[in-house]
Order: sequence, then C-alpha cells, then structure tokens
Amino acid sequence: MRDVLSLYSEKVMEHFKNPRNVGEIENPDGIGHVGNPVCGDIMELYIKVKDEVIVDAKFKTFGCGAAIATSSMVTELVKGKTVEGALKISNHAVAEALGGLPPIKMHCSLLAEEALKSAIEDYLTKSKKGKARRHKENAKCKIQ
Amino acid sequence: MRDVLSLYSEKVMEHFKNPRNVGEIENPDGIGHVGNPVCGDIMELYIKVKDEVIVDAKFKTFGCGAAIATSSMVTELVKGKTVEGALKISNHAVAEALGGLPPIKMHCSLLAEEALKSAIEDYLTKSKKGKARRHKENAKCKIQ
Amino acid sequence: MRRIYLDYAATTPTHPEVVKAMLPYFTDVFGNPSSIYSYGQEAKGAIEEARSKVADLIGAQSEELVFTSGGTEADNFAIKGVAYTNEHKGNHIITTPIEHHAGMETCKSLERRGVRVTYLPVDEHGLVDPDNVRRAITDKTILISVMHANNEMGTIEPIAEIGKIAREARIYFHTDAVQTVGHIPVDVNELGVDLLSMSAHKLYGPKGVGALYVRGGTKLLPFMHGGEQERRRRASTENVPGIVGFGRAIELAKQEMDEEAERLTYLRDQLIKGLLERIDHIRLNGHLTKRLLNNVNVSVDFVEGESMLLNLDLEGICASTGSACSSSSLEPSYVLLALGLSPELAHGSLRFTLGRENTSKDIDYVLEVLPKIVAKLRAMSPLLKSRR
Amino acid sequence: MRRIYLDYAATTPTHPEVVKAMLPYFTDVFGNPSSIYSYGQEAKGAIEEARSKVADLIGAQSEELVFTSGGTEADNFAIKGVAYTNEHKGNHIITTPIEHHAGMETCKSLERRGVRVTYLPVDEHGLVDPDNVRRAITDKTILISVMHANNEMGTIEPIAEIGKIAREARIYFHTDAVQTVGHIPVDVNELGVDLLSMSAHKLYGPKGVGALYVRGGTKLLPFMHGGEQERRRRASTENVPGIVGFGRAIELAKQEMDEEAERLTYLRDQLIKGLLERIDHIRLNGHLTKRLLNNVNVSVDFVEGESMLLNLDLEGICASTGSACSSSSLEPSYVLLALGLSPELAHGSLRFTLGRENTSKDIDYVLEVLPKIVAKLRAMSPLLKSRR
Ligand SMILES: Cc1ncc(COP(=O)(O)O)c(C=O)c1O
Ligand SMILES: Cc1ncc(COP(=O)(O)O)c(C=O)c1O
Repeated sequence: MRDVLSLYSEKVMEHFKNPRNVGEIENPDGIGHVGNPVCGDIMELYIKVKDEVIVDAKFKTFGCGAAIATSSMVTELVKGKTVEGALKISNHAVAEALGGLPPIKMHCSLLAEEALKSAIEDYLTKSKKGKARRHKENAKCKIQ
Repeated sequence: MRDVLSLYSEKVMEHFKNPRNVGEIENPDGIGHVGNPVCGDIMELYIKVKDEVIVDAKFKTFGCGAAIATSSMVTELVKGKTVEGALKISNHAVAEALGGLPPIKMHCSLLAEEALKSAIEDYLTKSKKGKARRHKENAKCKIQ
Repeated sequence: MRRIYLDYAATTPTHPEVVKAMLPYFTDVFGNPSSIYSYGQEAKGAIEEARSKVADLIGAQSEELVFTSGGTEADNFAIKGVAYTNEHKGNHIITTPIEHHAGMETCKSLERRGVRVTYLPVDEHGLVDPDNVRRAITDKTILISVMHANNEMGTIEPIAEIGKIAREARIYFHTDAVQTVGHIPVDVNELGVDLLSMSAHKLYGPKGVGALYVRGGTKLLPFMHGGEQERRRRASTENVPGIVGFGRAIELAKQEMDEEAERLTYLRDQLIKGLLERIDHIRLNGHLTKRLLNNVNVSVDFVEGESMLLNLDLEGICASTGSACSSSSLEPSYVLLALGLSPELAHGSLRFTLGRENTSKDIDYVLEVLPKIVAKLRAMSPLLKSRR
Repeated sequence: MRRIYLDYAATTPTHPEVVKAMLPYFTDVFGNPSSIYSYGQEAKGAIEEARSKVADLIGAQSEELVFTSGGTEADNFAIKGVAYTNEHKGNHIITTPIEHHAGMETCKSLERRGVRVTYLPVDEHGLVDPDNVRRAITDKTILISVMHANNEMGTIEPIAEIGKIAREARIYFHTDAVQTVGHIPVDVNELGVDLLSMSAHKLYGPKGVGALYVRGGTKLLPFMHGGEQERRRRASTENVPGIVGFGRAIELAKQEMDEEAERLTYLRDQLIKGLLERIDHIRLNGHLTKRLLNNVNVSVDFVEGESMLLNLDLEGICASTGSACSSSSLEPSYVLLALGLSPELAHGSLRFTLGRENTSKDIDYVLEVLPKIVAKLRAMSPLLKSRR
C-alpha cells in the first residue's frame, strides 16, 4: 500500500500523521476559536507572546485531514515570528508550506489563517496594546 | 458460422435461400399486386385456376427476408387448394407454416395473405363468377 | 500491510467469474445487437439471456426490464419518466429525505421545474411510516418513491406496506433497490412496486450498468432518446459485455445469497458489538434489526469522520463516512441529519459495509485499530475538552 | 467460412490492448473513485489519465470533458442541457434532417415540450450549406447542432464554417463527432464547437462509454442527476474500466490514425470503384470526396436492403442497410430520403464501413459475391419487370 494518499500531498499526510504542537497552553496570551460544527471544522489556537514575539503556539482541531495538517503547519509557521509578522501569514502561505491542498480543501487553510488572526486579536485586546480589530467572519459552509 | 440467423427460424431461412415458385405465369387467371415502395415491400402473386382449383402459383417480391419467405410459402400453401379453400388461408397460417416470424415481421405475412386475396378477387372478377369484393387496403407503413 | 476492504456498499470488486463471462463480448462476439446478421444476433441473444436472469431474480418478466448505465440512470429514468409522462394528471411526488443522491437530486431538479415534492419524515432509526405516505397523498400525486434500503445507515423500509397503499390509491410506486438486489430477497410483486432501480457494481458486477424494472403496462417516456434499443425505452448501443456481466453476477448472487446472508449478518453483529464495547461515546446509526445485513454505521463523539478514515486507510482499512469533508460539499450527510443527529455526530460517522472477502479476522483487526485512532484524534479534539 | 466484418460504423471490436488495459480495474483497482482512501484515489487517478488522453486528442482541456455512457447520452446531455439551461433566452434550435437518431429524437422530444426546431435542408450529397445556418438564426436561437460526419452515408459537414457563424452570433454550437473522433483529425478549436459528442465503441474502445466535450464557461444543466461525480456534471459511479479503455483506445487511435487513414481510403475507393463497375443500376450515396474514409454507401436499384444483407451474411459478410426492414419501423432511412432518394432506392441501400481488420482480399470477396446476390434478387423483383 502506498503510504501517501494521492488526495493529499506527502507533506499534508506527514503533518496529519504527526501533527506538531497539539494541545493547549496554560494561561495563553491569546486564544483563537473558529469554525462551526455544521461545516465539520473547529479549530482552537493558543499563543504565548513575549516581547511581541510568538514564543509558543498550540492547537486543538476537530476536522478533516487538511484541517489537522493546516493547524499543525500554522503553529509551526508562527513560532518565532513577531505579532506583526504573524498577521501577514496568509492561508495561501499555509497551503504552500504544505505542498498544496486540493481545491475543495482550501477552505481549511483559510480557517487556519482565521484561527491565527483571532488568537492575535485576542492577545492584542487583552494586552490593550491595540484596539480590537474585527476578525473576519468564520468561513461559511461553502467552498472558497 | 451458423447457417441460420437467429432473427429468423430455420424454415424462413430455408425459403429465403431457396424460394419456391419465383416468377410470373403467362396468361394468369388472377394477379394480386400489393405493397408499397415506401414500406419496402411489394408483392405480385399470379395464380392459374382450373375447375375452381388453384393449379399453379408464382410470385415476384421486392422486400426483406420475411417478405420473400412468406411469398414463397403462400404460393406453396395455395397450390392444389380450391379457390374457396385458398381464401381461408390466413396470415397466421403462413407464419405458422414458416415456424413463426419475429413480431416486427408479422406484417409481411399479412401482405402475403393480401396478395393472395387480391389475386383471387382478380380471378373472380375476371371470370365474372362473383362480384368484386373489395380487398383490404394495403398494409400501412406500420407494424401490426 | 494487508488491505481490508469494508466499503462494499460503495462498490464491489467484479467477480472473476463475471469478468470471464464478459470477455468474449469485447473482442469476439462484439457485433452490434441491432444488426440483423448472425453476428449481431448473437450479441442480442446474450443480452436477452442476461435479461431473463435479472428478471428471474426479482420475480419479473423479461420484457419488464430495461438496462441502463447504472443505478443513477435508473432513478432518473423512473422519476423523471413518471413526472413527464403524467404531467397532465398531476405534479406531486412523495419521497423521503433519505434517498440516495440519485433520487434526491432528481426530485430537486423537478422541483425547479414546478413539480411539488413532499419529503416524508423518518424516525430516529430512519424508518418511514406508511401512514404518513397515506396522509401525504393528494389528487395530484403521480409518484411515490421510497428506497428499499438506505445505502448509508442500512435501514430497510416497509416497501410492501407502502406498495399496498400506492396500489389502492393507483399511484405509481418506485423503489431504489440498488442496495438490496442480489443481497436480500427482492420480489417486485411482493413489494408491490411498479418501478425498481438496480446497479450491477453493487453486487459484484461491472460498473456502468444497471437496470430499471418497469411493470408491464406502465407508460414511461424515455430518458435517453435516440435509437430503438431496449424496445424503444432506452436508446444507445447496448453495453453488451456489461449486461452479460450483470446477468452473470445476478446468477452468482442468487446461488450464494443464503449462505452469504448468514455469514455477513454474523460478522456485522460481531463488529457492532465490538465497537460499542471498545469505544465509549459511540452510537449505532440506523435501525438495529431492520437493517442491511452488511451495514455498520456508527457515530463517534468528538472526532470527525474523514480524519478517522485517513487513519484507517493508513492501517490498510477502507471504510466510508457521512462527513462532509469526504465530499466536495461541506454539509454533513443529509441522511444522518434526517435521523436527528447533530452536525457533530453526522460529521463523526463511520460506515463499514461488509462483503464477500471479509472474515472474522478483518473484524478483529478493525476492533484493534479503531479504538487507538479514536483515542489519538480525541486527544486533539477541542470538542472533548469543552465537555470536561 | 471466413467472416468479413464490414460494419465498423455500427460498432468495432474492442482492441485487445484496450481489454488488457481495462482488466485490472475490474478486480484489482476496483475502488470507488469518490472514496478518499488510497484505493479509491487510484481509480480516480486512472480516470483522470484517461481524461487527459481524450482531451489531448481533440485539443481540449481535461476539465472540459465529461464522461458519459456513450454517444447517445452525450447527444441527449448536450442538446437537452442547452435547451433547459437557456429556456429564458430562447427556445429555438437549428439542426439537420440527417442527425443520428440520438440527436434527432432528442430534438423531437424537445419539440413536444414546446421547443421550435429548424431542420436545415441538405443537398443531394448530404451537405449542409452554412449560409442556410446563418439565415435560420433568430433572436430566439439557443443552439445549433450539426453532426461532424454522417454515420450512414459518410458525408463530412463544413463544421468549421458553421462554427464561425455560431461564434459570431454567440450561439452554442454542438457537433456529434461519434463517427470522426479517432478516425480523422478533430480539434474543438479549429471546428469552433462548444459541445462535441464521442463514443468509445466506434474507435475500438468498449461499448457503454463516451464523452461530451463542454467548452470551458459553458453553462449546462446536468442530464443525470445524483452524486457529485464528474465535477457535478454527470452523476453515477464512474465506469472505471470503461473509461480507462476509452483512454487507451484513443491513444492507439492517435498512433495509428495516419497510416490507417491512408490504408482505408485506398480500400474504400477500391470498393466503390468495383461496385460501380460490376453492378449496373447502382449509385453511390453521400459525397464523393467530403466523405468518411471508411464509408461506402450504395443504392442498388430494384432490390431491397435486408434481403441483400441476409444473403451477404450467408456468405460471411457483415454489412448494413438503410432499409426500414432492418429496424422495427418500416419507413426507410430518413437520412437517405433527405438526400432526395426515392423510397425504393432508400430501401435498396447497402452500407459497408471498413476498419482495422479489412484487407484488399475482403474487398475482392465482396466484389465477387455481391453481384451474384443482386442478380438473384433482381430475378425475383417485381420492380425490375415493371421497367422492362
Ligand atoms: C441506494 C443507491 N441508489 C443509487 C445509487 C447509484 O448507482 P450508480 O452508482 O450505479 O449510478 C447508489 C450507489 O451509488 C446507491 O447506493
Ligand atoms: C453519429 C452517431 N451518433 C451517436 C451514436 C450513438 O452512440 P452510442 O451507441 O454510443 O450511444 C452513433 C452510433 O450509434 C452514431 O453513429
């Protein structure tokens, strides 16, 4: 049997099989909670920030293979980045880092981007360092 | 290769391959002419009558395998019959004598019956022995 | 790694005997059955032989069977056929919310063209109540279409009872029997149906061929217009090898049905019992006893179906899910939602459907592997946390 | 007795290489292509490979191809699809009186539903005049459907010219290329078509599979409603072996096209010449040069087609006729009548269509056998007498 399913890239499967940074952070500096059970994807993303740098990130995800892999990847990408830098991580960057996603799964990468933005906003609000920006609405049950 | 096509019975194919009584009778006592080029079947049937008995019958036919076989069979069936007896030969009798016809070819047997009736009428009219009966209309281009 | 196929409701391997029966019709007896030369007539003969085998299994007359390209075409043909043929009589169809996409989408396409469709409720086990059918009938009703057994959660519907109601009311009755023909006894007269859909690839026949049973006397506009094949009911050069294969598959199914039924029922119950024992927060979907003998459908709390499937696949197990994520829409299975399941539970469903090659060992293997997978996924589930 | 098959336009034997390519997909890679496990994805991969082969041959993009159950479904899908999708824009279709039954009957079924159909005239060789297309266009015209080459008398229509007209007028243009794809070069862009029908069994592929080319951007309601296969354009579990076989057949056709074209053209011309020389009162139907390279269609005065066919069959030769008697209706070929032939001549037509296994010897054999058959049948023909 092939180890890698052709639906997903090798990289996606690698992250799916061994997701990085699973779990919660005690006393996080920001939490992002996005998704919707109707659509079958729920992501929670926790960040720890020190001197405007994201020093740790963890996630919990209910969702398909792509949802788990993008969660794993976004936590990897974000670590060590400044808050400003992290805000620039787009869903395409996440998908790209995973070697691409099938078109019908691109919405998962969007969810990961939103989870990150939402966690950062939460951090900014709590730390009163900025005004709360409205993060984008959760992805509707629709393929982007 | 099978010698007999399964579309037609063996008997039909036998008459198709070796049709009996092909040709015309010089100075016939009756001629039946039925069919219609649009439908692809034209039959001419000639009879010779002596003392109310059909002593010879011949045909010419433009038509499919079933048309040729039924023409051949009807000329066989009619020989030696009285005129009255011949009038009783139905299309079903012709089809039966051939071991059956495919449903879509039953109209050919009807044509044979009509050719015979038409020839007999012609004889009766000519010999003034009866009033002309109207023979049935030619089969329309329609499957009976 | 061994591969364990547990998705027989999605499709089955073509039986080697079936392939063997088909082969001559590709290269040797390849003639067009509409041709009158012996060579075409031989192909025609083979089709008629297959037709009588299929008819025989379901208690029908040969002339009542029309071969199609599969179950979907049979459903489209039946439903659109009745709707278009009977436009002058009425424009109301009664069906269920748990039909296969083929029935469901066909009805929806008719709704967009002005047909009124009643989707009867089903109970939490997926059962239609025949009394509801009776109550839904109006003087505009032209068709009742209720599937024989559901492909997803396996519930077998009370078709014979509905058949009686339909007959009394003189309304055409269609059933999608794609999941039952060849697996459990199906008799068109006992069921009282006028139209019944079948598909060969669900019973170890080839993909791309099926049939619609059309009770003698039923007027039905063709779905595929063109040549005069299938007594002018379905145009297109006949898929001779496919039809021959379908016939052979039906023959084999008939021979093996009783024995397989017993064997598979046992394996199914073993799997259900094992899953309920070894995994907590799990529930069986569909009816416990009025159920396809090879169908196991469970919902696993807190985890999503596709991620279970992928993990199962990594362990060599092929199964299926009603989670949206395995299809190109995102909503979870409408069938499971119709049973009243929450979206999470519908997303967390897993279907195992058993077949000819499965043994007890396969069941044991699933029971060994799946609990670990569930544990792993639950460890990363935000839903579980929120309930602590 | 040797068998000489000269009815390749009716259907072709599946190439042994094609059967070989199909086999693994019956028993081995049998998974449902919609399944996400690797096993289904392998089947999906095979389909996509086939799709790109077919697309490649006709100069299309892979996404523009939808697999169907054959040429008839492709025609139904294209014509009904455009008609139903564009109801709000108009209700007028332009086509010809020589389309295959699949196109013709589909148009007639739409006429019964209120669509207005113009059947353009054709000249005595079966050619459509593009100017007539232009003139027939109204502001209600939503579709032009003209076949690429006629299956009966082989005339090749000026599709590229009509394509230009259709494009200028911004009207969808469909062509039935069932008889040309795989035999002569077909390029959807050169032809300027939006929709193009194909069928595998006409090019040494399996029966029961075909495709519709749908130009990118063309909106088309599905014909088969149900699951999400074929990018939601055509529901039903994919006929994986059939599609793989289609792909392989296309590949082989591409390799052999040039050589076969030359060989068959030579044989065809040998047969035409021989028939005209050896049988009096015979005429070639269709265009002399704008003609399928494997098609010979003649009308033999005074004799009926089926009786010639049966006699040919007895000599081991498979051919075909436009005589009604070979079908279940009695009217002769509407195609030949459209050329202006009398009913007798239409009934007296014979079609020989050549293919891969034919050689010069076959032609010689036909030329030896047919004159005797004609003589025998003419001896019993009442039509001949009446002209003496
Ligand atoms: C209940 C039911 N109906 C219809 C179908 C459609 O059959 P097919 O894939 O042969 O078109 C299926 C399976 O796909 C099914 O399970
Ligand atoms: C020109 C043409 N169109 C359509 C068809 C129908 O194709 P199929 O038999 O694959 O449905 C045929 C052959 O039968 C044909 O020759």
